[in-house]
Amino acid sequence: MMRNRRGFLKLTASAALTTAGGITGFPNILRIRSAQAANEVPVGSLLDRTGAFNISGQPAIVGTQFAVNQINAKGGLLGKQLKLIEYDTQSDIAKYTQYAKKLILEDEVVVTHGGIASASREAIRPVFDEYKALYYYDNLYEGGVCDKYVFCTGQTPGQYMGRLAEYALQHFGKKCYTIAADYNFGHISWKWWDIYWRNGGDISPVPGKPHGEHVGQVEFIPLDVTDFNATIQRIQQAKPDVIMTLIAGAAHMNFYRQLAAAGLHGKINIVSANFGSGNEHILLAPSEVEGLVVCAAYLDDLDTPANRTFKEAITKMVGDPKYLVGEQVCQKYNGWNIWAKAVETAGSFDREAVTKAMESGIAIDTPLGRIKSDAATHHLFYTMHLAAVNDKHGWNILQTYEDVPPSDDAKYCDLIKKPDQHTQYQPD
Amino acid sequence: MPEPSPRSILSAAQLTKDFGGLRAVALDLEVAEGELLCLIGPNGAGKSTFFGMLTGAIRPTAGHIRFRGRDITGLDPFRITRLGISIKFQVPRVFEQLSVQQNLHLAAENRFGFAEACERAGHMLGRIGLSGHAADRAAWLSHGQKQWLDIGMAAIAEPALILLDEPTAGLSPEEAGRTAEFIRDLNRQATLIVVGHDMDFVRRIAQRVVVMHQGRLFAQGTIAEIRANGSVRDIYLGRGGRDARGC
Amino acid sequence: MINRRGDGRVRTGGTDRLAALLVVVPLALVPYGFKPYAANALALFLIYGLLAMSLNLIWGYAGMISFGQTAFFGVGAYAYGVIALNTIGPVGTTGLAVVGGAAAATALALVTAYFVFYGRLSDVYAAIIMLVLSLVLNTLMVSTAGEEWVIGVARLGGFNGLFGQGSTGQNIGNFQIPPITLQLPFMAQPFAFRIDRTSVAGYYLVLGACGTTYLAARLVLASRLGRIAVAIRENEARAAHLGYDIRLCKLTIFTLAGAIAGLAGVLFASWGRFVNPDVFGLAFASGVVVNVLLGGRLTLIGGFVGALAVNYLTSYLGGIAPTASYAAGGVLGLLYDLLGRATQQSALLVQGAVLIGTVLLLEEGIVPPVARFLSRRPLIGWFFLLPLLLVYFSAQIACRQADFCLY
Amino acid sequence: MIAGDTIVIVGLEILSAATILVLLALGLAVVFGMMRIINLAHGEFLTIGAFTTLAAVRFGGLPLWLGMLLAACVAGLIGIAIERLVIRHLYGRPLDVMLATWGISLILIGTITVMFGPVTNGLPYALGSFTIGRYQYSQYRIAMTVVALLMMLIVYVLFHRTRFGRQARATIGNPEMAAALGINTQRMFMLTFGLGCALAGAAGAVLSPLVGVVPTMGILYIAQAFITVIVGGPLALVGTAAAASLLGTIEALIAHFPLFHIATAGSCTPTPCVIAIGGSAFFGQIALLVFAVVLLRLLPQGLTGGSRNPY
Repeated sequence: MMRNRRGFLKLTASAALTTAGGITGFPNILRIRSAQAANEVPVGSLLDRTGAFNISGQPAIVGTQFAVNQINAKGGLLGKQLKLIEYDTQSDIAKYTQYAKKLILEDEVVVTHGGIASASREAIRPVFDEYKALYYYDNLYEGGVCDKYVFCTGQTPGQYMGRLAEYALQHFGKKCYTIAADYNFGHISWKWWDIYWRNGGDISPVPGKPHGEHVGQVEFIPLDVTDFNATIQRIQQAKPDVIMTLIAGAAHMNFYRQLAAAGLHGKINIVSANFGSGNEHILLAPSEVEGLVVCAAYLDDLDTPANRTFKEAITKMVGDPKYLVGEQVCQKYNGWNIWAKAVETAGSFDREAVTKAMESGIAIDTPLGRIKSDAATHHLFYTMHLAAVNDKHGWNILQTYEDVPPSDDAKYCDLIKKPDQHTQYQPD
Repeated sequence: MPEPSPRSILSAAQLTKDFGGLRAVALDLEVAEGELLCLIGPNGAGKSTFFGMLTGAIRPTAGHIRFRGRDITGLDPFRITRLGISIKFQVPRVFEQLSVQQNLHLAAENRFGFAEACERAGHMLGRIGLSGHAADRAAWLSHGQKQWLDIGMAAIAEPALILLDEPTAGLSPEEAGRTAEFIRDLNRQATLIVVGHDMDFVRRIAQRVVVMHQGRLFAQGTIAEIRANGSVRDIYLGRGGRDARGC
Repeated sequence: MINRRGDGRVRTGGTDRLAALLVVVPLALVPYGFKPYAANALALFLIYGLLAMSLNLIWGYAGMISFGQTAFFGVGAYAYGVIALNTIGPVGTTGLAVVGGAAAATALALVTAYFVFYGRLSDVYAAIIMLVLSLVLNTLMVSTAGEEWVIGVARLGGFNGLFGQGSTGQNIGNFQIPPITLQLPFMAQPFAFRIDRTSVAGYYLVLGACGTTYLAARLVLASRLGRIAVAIRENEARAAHLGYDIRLCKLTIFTLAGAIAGLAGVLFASWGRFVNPDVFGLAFASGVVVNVLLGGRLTLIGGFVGALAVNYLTSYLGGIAPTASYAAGGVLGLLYDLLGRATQQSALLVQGAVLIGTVLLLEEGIVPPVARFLSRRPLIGWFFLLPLLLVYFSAQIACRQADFCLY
Repeated sequence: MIAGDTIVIVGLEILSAATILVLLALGLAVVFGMMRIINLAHGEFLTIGAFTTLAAVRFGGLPLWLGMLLAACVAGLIGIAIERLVIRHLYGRPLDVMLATWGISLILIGTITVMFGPVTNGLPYALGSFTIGRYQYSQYRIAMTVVALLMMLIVYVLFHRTRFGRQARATIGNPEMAAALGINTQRMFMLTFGLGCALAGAAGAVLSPLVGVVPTMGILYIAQAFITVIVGGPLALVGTAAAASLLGTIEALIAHFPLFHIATAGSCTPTPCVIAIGGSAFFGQIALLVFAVVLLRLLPQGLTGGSRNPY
């Protein structure tokens, strides 16, 4: 049928194309072709703008857009402007996989940054491995990812637990009660915390060093639990010197609030792995969390010139002087910048070249201090800040440590000796 | 074809149904093979509840139902139907989205299988006078036609006992007349229990009439005897004490 | 619930062929006309469509609604993953896993169906019970992050999803779920069905699976079982009084549907090479119902159409970058700001609007009206829509394959 | 050996768990239990209540209790608006209602996010705490129980001691008849739905000082609410109360005491791997769901299924 009509059809073709382009459920050719303009290079970002994870997703998007805008404003990379292609993964794991494939197979991006929850990272890691594409995961997480095609620029347990354990043992006591989120972040972090706590802040026992012990049983809290009543009673039963919280999201709000409501604030000391990354110190009253100690990479109270200018620029872009520049923003910013540095060092966008550059141990100065890439683990050396919540929704910085190594990952992962790895490790 | 004979086909012994303290039915009844029994009584006399129990739709509180000597009390509806009791409900229940032919076919297929069900459906279409509507959707039929279709569906599987709950409800006199003929015709093959309201319809078909009142067997006999019975008239005029619903 | 107008069998012979062409031609040509991603996304949407069809089957034809088809989908996916991870090494193929996945889902469906139908639960309760089942599985799987949750080399992995672990318990993400890998008679060695730059076999596998299942379902519905199912939908009590064993029939159909959902789950796990508890989640569960209602609950194809529409919409919305998300001060600035934030939420807002719109304005869903149109005006279908599609795709293919583009 | 104060505390935990279930379910019981409408947006009305309280206290500077009252009103009004705009077109189409309300919930989540942003908010906790033996316990949780009881009392009075109540029950029992009796049935449905939403709003308000207030918080509660209502059965009040206390007891007990342990494969430190059944929030929830399903197998119509009049 088509053959006899071809002549006639050719005429109507263009009209048909546009209509059909509209009605059929596939990207229109026009869009695809315009994607690669001469002096542009596409880069991808997968973050949750909507849905349950948008709490972290939206600041992450701010950080991403700020970083890319800044790079482009400085004239781009290797003379090319970055064309940021963002997808809203809508807190839906299947969408992560789908968009990851789209970025690689259709938009043909040179790098992808993104992923919030560990689950989203694990969902797309297989895709990047399958298509041998470059992927940056810029979040604090439970550590252990060891993948030739993946760089994790967030800090890992080895970096935020060791010093925290030392401090807690010194100032609070040795009996610790731990609550952890009942998913991988919680479970794996707990294993690391167990190691660092029992070894008094080191990854392996050090003779003569004070070491902590656990009271009660570690408690894993399902993600959707909002009522911590039973937990609080169990804690009182166990009478710990210090509570370690490895929880996530709204659980922070609920737990400290209900703990305080039970009149326990100030009676039991609290240390936390990730408190503050959701600006909980602003949302919770000092009467609820004052004195809580963390060891964080970025704190918006960091009083360095770099951070001051950074915060100014961000608040200016967002158009809200009271905007809270939190860890998410800075992490994404750093992640993009260290990639940019790698691209410049390599003089190419090619994955292998960039990987080599990253593995040459490049370093950049960031609002939170110096960060330096670690060849063996594809993680970063961090500048960490030990800090306590003060009485005006801010932080008292107690101590700053530079070039803290990802010692936990280093224990299992060496991508130089054994490059062909695409996995995640956890302590035994 | 079962010949009319004194042999009992259905017997209900102290069959009782209570709804939250209210006794809806308490009945003993024998039905002989091949007879055409009419069940009458004022609203709420318990006729429909009785039917419900016969077909397994309602579980009796106490008592037993025997069908051809077999105890069928509390069996699932489909099992009772498979034993040879079929019912047409007071309000016609047909498959409105299916064609008339499909309705009948469904009713026959379970017993006779696909092919035979087709021809029997065709035959039944003629008997209920809907040959012209074979392909129409049941929803489009008039009320009377639905009544006939429903009766046809009850009869097509050649059950031994057919229960008809007010087959003439909402029919015009001449429609009622045709229905009466059809029912007498059915009675040649099967035993029938018919719940009726209007007396002259009952007169046209009934051999034996049973009057129910407040769930009990109030009186029985030939239509003539019943008409002669004064107290029956009383209960119809509501002089027979409280109605079983108690409101 | 029964729609009083359409009877679910609106399409007639000639139109059937036309409709089939209109559906099959584009589906078959997509991989040649577009970049591999199109085939990838379409495969996913088809898988969702298959899941939706399992609901169409029990809902549209037997009148029983289940909000928990995702339970069978998820179990299928997990079962495939676990078996495949354990067998791909020694055996080299995942045939066993495919069967096992579907079987697991079927078994669960059978048990659930017995429990629901022989327990005489009323419709609404039954529907919600299914949802609860799905949610229980969700809670359960989320909390399997610990290292004690291991089956062979398959690490259930809680929220992070199913992975194969290494020889030691430390190496927890050692390898991921393999794609469906089969050794068919005419093949030299086992062949992995993937969808990427080099091969689109995976897409045709999904397409084939969907087509076959669809035809199989059509056959079932044309059989005695199908006719009884419709009778049940129309008037359950009457059907029972015609001597049909309602519960047995419901049980059978429901189990079949469970098997289909399980198959969809298998394909899903093989498509993303990943599965995590989200497949049991509330959002995903209600998504299935939405697909069916949007497409049309009384037609088998409805679920596919709905799934394609909804997922294309949400994927598209996810692609638009927020306009004016950061604005200057002032009232106008505030408005801009609101607008910007609204665009950020568009994925939610638009989806919600579509749902309400469908329910209020499009009671039957998309398919029945379209089908009626086609059967009333077949010429338009034959001489406009079909040629249009053919032209569009031939142009696309010319452009992709021979780089001969009209513009 | 369990000490006395532990027993008291567990008792309080049970009370608190039951209270929360009542709060979550009461509004739904009115809507689902009486109008047979599956309102998937129920959770979002909790959210609305929580955010209204938040706004009232944070920005309006109102006292907490006033904020909560306001929350109930706002939620109720929004509920009425939605009933007028959407739901009233869908009576007699329960599944379409479900779909529509799901769409509504998406839109509400979106709108709330647009207005308040995605961040977690919260109110500083009210009231202090008291001591029982080795334990301290929050007074606010006791107050919550009181409020819950109060809400149930209000519902009872509304439906059994007022003209509105009689008319509403008549309408829900038999719309045609009610209409024939000159009752404005449309209005009755509208008000009943509004009441349900108001109750949900109040519940959200009461929970807001205790939990993080997020636009997506409603999703966390919807399942529990439905379970409670279904287990409760047709009697909105008695059913909810009974189901809540039953399920609350189960959840709290299982959450507090480990039942037994199962050893599994896999390499653990310290070996061997064991899964403790019970003694954690997770098993509290699982127990709740499983128990509900089993109970429905035995009583398909729920706890109060036997009773004949559904109010």
